[in-house]
Amino acid sequence: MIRGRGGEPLSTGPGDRIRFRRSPVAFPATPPETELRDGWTVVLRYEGEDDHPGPWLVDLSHRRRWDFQDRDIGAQTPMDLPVPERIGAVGVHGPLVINRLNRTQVAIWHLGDGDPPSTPPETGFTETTDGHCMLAFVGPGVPQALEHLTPLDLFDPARATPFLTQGPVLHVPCQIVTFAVDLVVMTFARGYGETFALAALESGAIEGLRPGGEESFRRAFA
Amino acid sequence: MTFRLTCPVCGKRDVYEFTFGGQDRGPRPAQEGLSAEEHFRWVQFRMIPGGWEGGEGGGVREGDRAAPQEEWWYHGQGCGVWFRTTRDPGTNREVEGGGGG
Amino acid sequence: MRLRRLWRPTPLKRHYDVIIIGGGVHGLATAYYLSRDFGITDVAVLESQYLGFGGSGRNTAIVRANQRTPENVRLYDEGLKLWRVLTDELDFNLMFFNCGSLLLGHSEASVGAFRMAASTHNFMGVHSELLDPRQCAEVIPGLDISDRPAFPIHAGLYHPPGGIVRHDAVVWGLAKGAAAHGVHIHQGCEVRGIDTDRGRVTGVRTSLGDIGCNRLGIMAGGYSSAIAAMLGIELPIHPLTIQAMVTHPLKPFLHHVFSSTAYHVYANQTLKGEIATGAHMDPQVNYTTDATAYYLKHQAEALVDLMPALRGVRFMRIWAGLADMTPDMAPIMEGHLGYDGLFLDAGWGYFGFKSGPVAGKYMAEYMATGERPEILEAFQLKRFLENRYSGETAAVMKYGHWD
Amino acid sequence: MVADAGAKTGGGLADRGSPDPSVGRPDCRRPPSHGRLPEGRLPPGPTCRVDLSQPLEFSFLGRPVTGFAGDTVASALYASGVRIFGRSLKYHRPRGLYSMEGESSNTLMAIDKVPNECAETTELKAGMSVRAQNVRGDPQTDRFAFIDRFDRMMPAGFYYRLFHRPYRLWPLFQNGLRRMAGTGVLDPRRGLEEGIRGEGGIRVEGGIEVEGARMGSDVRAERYLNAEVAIVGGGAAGMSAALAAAERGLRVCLFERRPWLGGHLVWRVRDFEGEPLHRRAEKLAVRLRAAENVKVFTSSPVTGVWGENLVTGFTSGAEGDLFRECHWECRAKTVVVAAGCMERPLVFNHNDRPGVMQVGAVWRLARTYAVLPGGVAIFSVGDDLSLEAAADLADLGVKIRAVADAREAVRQDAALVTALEERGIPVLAGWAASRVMGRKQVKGCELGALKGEASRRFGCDLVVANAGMQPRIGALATVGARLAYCGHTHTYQPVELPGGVFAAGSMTGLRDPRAIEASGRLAGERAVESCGGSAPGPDESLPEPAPGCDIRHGPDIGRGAKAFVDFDEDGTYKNVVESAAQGFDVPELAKRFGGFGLGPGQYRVAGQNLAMIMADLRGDPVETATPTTVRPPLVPPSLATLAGPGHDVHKRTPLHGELAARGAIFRRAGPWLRPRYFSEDTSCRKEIRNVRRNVGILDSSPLGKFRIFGPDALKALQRVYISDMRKAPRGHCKYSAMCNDMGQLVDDGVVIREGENEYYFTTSSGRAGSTVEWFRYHTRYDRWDYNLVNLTDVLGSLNIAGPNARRVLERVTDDEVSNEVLPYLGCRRITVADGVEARCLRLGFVGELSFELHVPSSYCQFVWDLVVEAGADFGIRPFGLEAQYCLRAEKGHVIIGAESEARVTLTDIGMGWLWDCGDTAAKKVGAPALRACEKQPGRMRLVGFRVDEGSGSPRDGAVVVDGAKIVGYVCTTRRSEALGWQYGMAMVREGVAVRGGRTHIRQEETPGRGESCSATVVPTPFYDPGGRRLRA
Repeated sequence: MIRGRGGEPLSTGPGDRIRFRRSPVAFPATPPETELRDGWTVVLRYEGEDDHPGPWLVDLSHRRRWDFQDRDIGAQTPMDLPVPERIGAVGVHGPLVINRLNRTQVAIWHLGDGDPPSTPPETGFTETTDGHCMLAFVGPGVPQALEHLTPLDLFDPARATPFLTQGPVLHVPCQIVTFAVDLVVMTFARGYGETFALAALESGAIEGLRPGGEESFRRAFA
Repeated sequence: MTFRLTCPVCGKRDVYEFTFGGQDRGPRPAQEGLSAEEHFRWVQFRMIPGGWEGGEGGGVREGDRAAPQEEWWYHGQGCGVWFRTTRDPGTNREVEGGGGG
Repeated sequence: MRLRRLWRPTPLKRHYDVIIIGGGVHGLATAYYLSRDFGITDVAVLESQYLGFGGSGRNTAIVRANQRTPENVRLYDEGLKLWRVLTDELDFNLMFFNCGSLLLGHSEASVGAFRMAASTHNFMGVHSELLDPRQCAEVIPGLDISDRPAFPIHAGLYHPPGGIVRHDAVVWGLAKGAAAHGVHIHQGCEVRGIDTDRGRVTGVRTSLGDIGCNRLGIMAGGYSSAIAAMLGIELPIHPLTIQAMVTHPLKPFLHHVFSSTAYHVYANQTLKGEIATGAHMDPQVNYTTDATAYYLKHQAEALVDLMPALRGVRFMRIWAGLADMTPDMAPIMEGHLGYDGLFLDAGWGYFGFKSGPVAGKYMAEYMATGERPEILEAFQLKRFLENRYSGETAAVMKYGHWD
Repeated sequence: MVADAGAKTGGGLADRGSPDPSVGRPDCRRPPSHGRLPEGRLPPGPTCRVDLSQPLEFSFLGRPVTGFAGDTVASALYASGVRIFGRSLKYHRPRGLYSMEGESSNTLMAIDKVPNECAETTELKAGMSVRAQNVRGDPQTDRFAFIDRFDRMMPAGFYYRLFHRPYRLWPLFQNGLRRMAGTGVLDPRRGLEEGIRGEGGIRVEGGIEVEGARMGSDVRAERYLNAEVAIVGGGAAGMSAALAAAERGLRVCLFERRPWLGGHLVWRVRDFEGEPLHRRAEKLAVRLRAAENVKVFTSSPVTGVWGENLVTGFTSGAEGDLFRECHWECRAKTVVVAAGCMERPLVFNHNDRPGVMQVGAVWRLARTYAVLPGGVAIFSVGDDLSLEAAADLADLGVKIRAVADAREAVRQDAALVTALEERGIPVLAGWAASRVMGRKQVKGCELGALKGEASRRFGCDLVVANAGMQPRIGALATVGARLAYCGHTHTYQPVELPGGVFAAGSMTGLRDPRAIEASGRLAGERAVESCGGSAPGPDESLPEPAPGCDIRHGPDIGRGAKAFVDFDEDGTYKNVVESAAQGFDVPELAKRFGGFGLGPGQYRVAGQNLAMIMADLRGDPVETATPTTVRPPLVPPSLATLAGPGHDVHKRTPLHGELAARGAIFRRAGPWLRPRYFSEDTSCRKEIRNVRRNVGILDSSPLGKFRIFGPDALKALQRVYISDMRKAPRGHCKYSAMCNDMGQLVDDGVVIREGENEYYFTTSSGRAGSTVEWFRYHTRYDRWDYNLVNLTDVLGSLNIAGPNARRVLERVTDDEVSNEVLPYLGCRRITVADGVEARCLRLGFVGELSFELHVPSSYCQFVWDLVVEAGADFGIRPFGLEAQYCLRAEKGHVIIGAESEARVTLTDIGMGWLWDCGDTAAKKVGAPALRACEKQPGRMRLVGFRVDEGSGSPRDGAVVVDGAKIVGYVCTTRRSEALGWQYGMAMVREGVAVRGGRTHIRQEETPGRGESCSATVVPTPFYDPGGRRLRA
């Protein structure tokens, strides 16, 4: 028996191995409860989470995501979802969220419960799950925590939630969806994941930001 | 001075989110029969009428005010779209209604 | 001590043999050498604001000759030697503080680049030395040579002949010298148009009236492209805003200039004790001299990373000037530019201060004799039309030379 | 401190910050615990902010001093009897308290070894160690005090006329000048050992005596705010504006530089409409803090208002904070500037003596800090507020011998004059201070009539002086308001404001508290309107601004005494005259020549006085005087504060942890951290040998990887790539390059056609971030229909290279990877470990049999584990960028930036064969430049060379010389184990680039220690020229 660096059991024959997957983010906290899902080790809860009112930073990098592009995107229904008419608009359809990025492009996120759909065969789709780090800011105090990370106006009262913002957080270009005053989800290039998350926790600690498990996100998203 | 640009996708954003793409000079010229000098002029040579307004310590100056110019910008820190806008090099401000081309 | 005006107010004549647009270091130096070396004293220097309003009064006063290519090293080396000479000649203390400069490198590649520079300089008799990080910290105590900074220090290019000069004094000293030889200096005289006749420059239109001339020199620093535009002349010059700032004054502790291209920062301690530091440029062409909050923060981030002791120091002033950037970061010194009698000395980018006197010396020769001095061969406009860059920067441009 | 709507409690900035004593302030009226007033203190009154029952011990010059909670460093020192706080820059004159606002360098001190800290505004903390600056020995008996007598040798600009003859002596003088320069002392080594950039986590400072606490290992915060209305100034006007805007539901941020709200009302006890003025301010503050949508920041000076209403500043925390100062930036739609006024300094003889203070300083010492400012005072002032102060101070026990008022009697508030006269204080209208007696401390004062010869002398220990009020115009000036001299208020007033900027309060010349509040409300309503809110109600009519005072200076100016226009650099009235006499007769020139407003006080102290005096000297009307430019920052922030947390957010590959564990030494490569070496041996001998002999593995994940598809994808590729992409066959890597419009190489990589209108391509890792930008830029006019997806982070990349590479690969995949199925430059999709899809590219950058596996990033570690395990028998080991750099150089492969530069085109570096010169219709980027320069003589060329054995060992950057000329330089050179000789590539002038030619190489890193060698120009590749190994 050989063990992988993360302690995953590896047998000697390739056929028997667990094809484990790694998130770009590893929080400096102890998870009492994890779940193995499609190769990802998903943290459901962190130690001491129940005694903390929030805000939490939740790693959702394992959630599946797609990029869909088409010149005539308004006429398309990728994954049977209506494409939001306005650029910057966000549609929530059950477990799926569709963000209108620009004239020709949408991003689709699987954020709800249940199994994610598989990638449709149309040319316009590219699965981008592995290209991003996805983080959620959950709980009371999210706006204050984010004030330490970005100059973007993520809580403009003039905009109806949910809405999309594309811009820099910690100087890294991000796609950010504001679902509510206590729920913001963002994606950015996977390579930044580790240092971004650490910086976010460091600056956000002033407002009580701590690592949270997927459960806290699921409660907020529901 | 810090200013903002109007991205056609994201709206007004701080100029430091963008990459400057130069004056709008129209599509690249046909390469058939293009002389070397014409090409290198097209790439590098620009006319930037100038002057400055209300210079430090001066009042408003009449005369040669800079002409607003059409230019290209790329929203690299945001949506990743190239767009045209009109900006006045004399004030370093986007001209009203310049955004979104 | 008897106090006299450094340059006397003079009447504005309706015609001069030579008119120079720009009352900065380049314009005044050219006027000074025209009158001193060539007996051409019917010269007017026109300045739209006050002497030294532009880059001459806004730079961080660093002088050096550690350029990349031989053509440039030669010119700047001669320029560097002029500070002592001029101090004597002008009887005006330009306060050349020969403290040496240290350029910091932050990668393996920078070591090669520095070795090339040092080899070039020393081959030409210009003193430069490649240092390792430990030697850098000996030259400038307080530099963080650990691997803590985002860009750890890999090497240094130490250049003892460099230093700082009191920039305003250069402007005033040259004005004093030029005026003593009969040059007229007109402040608050803004050029608004240029007259030509049958391919010759004949005069300028100014806020104080029209003035005729036989020869015209455009030496207006960041505003040169605007002046050229009056004649419909396109140039490969972009005027860009560049910012600088100073801290509260401190007792001397930084005894050399240091700079870093990775951090986009250069700094020195003035004779008054402030840390004067300059930053990178914004890419968009413009003629404003507005400072931005962005650079105040950027500069602080860079400086505290390089020299942690600066954390406890405060910025007290930020300002901006214009840099007239060319694609290859070398100047354009050209005669008979489209019109007989039209001379251009521009495109110095952020090297305009250190080059002022030497550029003026050779531009004066050019304007006086009509013959291009050999040393200026490398700085002709046509190199841009032949794709023969000077090599002053190795960096390849993206879409154009603004990036 | 911040009344966030819905702000929670629990460690946020929201509930930290300076406690605001304006709401409920019972402690401060408590008597001292032992029942007796401490020395130098007044009984605490209703506006007192100092808690005399809470002593704080600190030290001054090493001697113990006691202050009290709520004191500033300056108020505590003053109360303990300190009068000389430091010595001036040039003349070493003793200097003391002046404004209590930190407007000049007089009271900049070293606190806990941090230089130039502002004693007047820095809150006192227990354990502080305070020292005077620019002092040799004791500030009372400074050894350089004698310099003051040599001022006649030092007229304005004297240093330009001295010290340079003969020139060889100048360095001596220069060093002398340097020794006298500056004020604060900084140890440059400080902070090097402290580990300021902590490894994550917030450090809570335990005790404040911790060395380095103020250096700021705790200073880590920055904050970005968005608001509809930002308000500069938390006085009555600012608070009223905030309330008006908040009532309409707008988000408001209010910034106040003092620790409390209320502006100058908070220390005034005068009755107004039935209650003392400070109560009025307190009520407003209570209302403000109850308002929704308002964030109130106290102890938060604004450093500037920048373009399009970006307000910046910082917040000083209170004791026990997680951080000491927090930099913030507030992007606002509108800005209300209600910054209030400061006193214009009165220029008169010896106006810098310790004991000469502005009214606000004296008044606040008494009313805010319960400090007795002096026993006997003389006032020389120019506005009604100062008259009120005189009466109030008299009531507190200060004996006031006389009040000179520079204004005519008709301009004074008659009630206040009466009040003074009732207290037996003579009021001399049209008089001003002409001279102070006493050197280290005020001993007396001479008052003189501004018209006529009359004068009177008084004994006193306090001179309270100003020339009336001037608005704090900084915020307005920096945001670009046009200001002009107003002949009624004798101040600079805005005549044109940028969009969304409004001014309110006493800075507009209003003095009546009701009018000040009304102007604030009005400005708030205008801001609402400007944000698209409902129009404000009918204009409240505001009274005319109060008339101001236009005094330039006291009588008998400059006669046998120094009268300072600028304290920081000892700029006197005489120096202004001297500057003008030498031709520097406009403020901007005089400022630079004579040194006015260049020090820590900037324009604030000298600005208006210099302009007015200069106008007089020129004989111009004062209205034409243009003051010097106001430059930010308006209050100096420390570099630590500005730098903030300094997060180093960079990219890491999916294998970062793995590589680190294997001893990788990382270097920055663009946004990435990448392994450069795997041992201390920077020549990487073992890594290189292993690739050449066995097999190595390189994490090449940062490689740019893209998908392009759509009907016009090929057109786009044809535009940006220099080769003919129509010829890219399926399943095959087409190597090509991108040029810029000057024909310079900007990128190279491979393009693979994967289907109809569907391509996969790679870019160099440095270009990955700007590839989409580049494609879109160069096709921006074409309206082509193509789509780009950046897969750089989606896919990691493992490069398995070496003679054993195939054997390793075969162990982890069941797919065929033989030379027949996957030849050199081939590409196919394979499955690794029964389930991970990978693209497998047969490339040869390092010159050996090599496979690049592009696998989803999340699987990278899994695949790495498998490959390394499978390769163990073959001696697989990782190699880094340096090894790759050498391996590819042996093959003569170019790395952009290493063997290319701005002077050379693609053809110059020998890659012209990539260029498809036929397709002009594609308008390939760079093609016209290549055509123009293809046959141009005299260009630089890249050549290979072999160092002649035994002639020397040059290194990267050595220059190629021809006699006395430099004709090129060495880009890369290494001694190769595989070749057995030193090879290199050099950029040289055309004539040198002759095959078989002999060149001379010289390097001289240190003057006088040059080395020369000779080399022969040889063709590339040096290693395996036939390319057999990479086709194996």
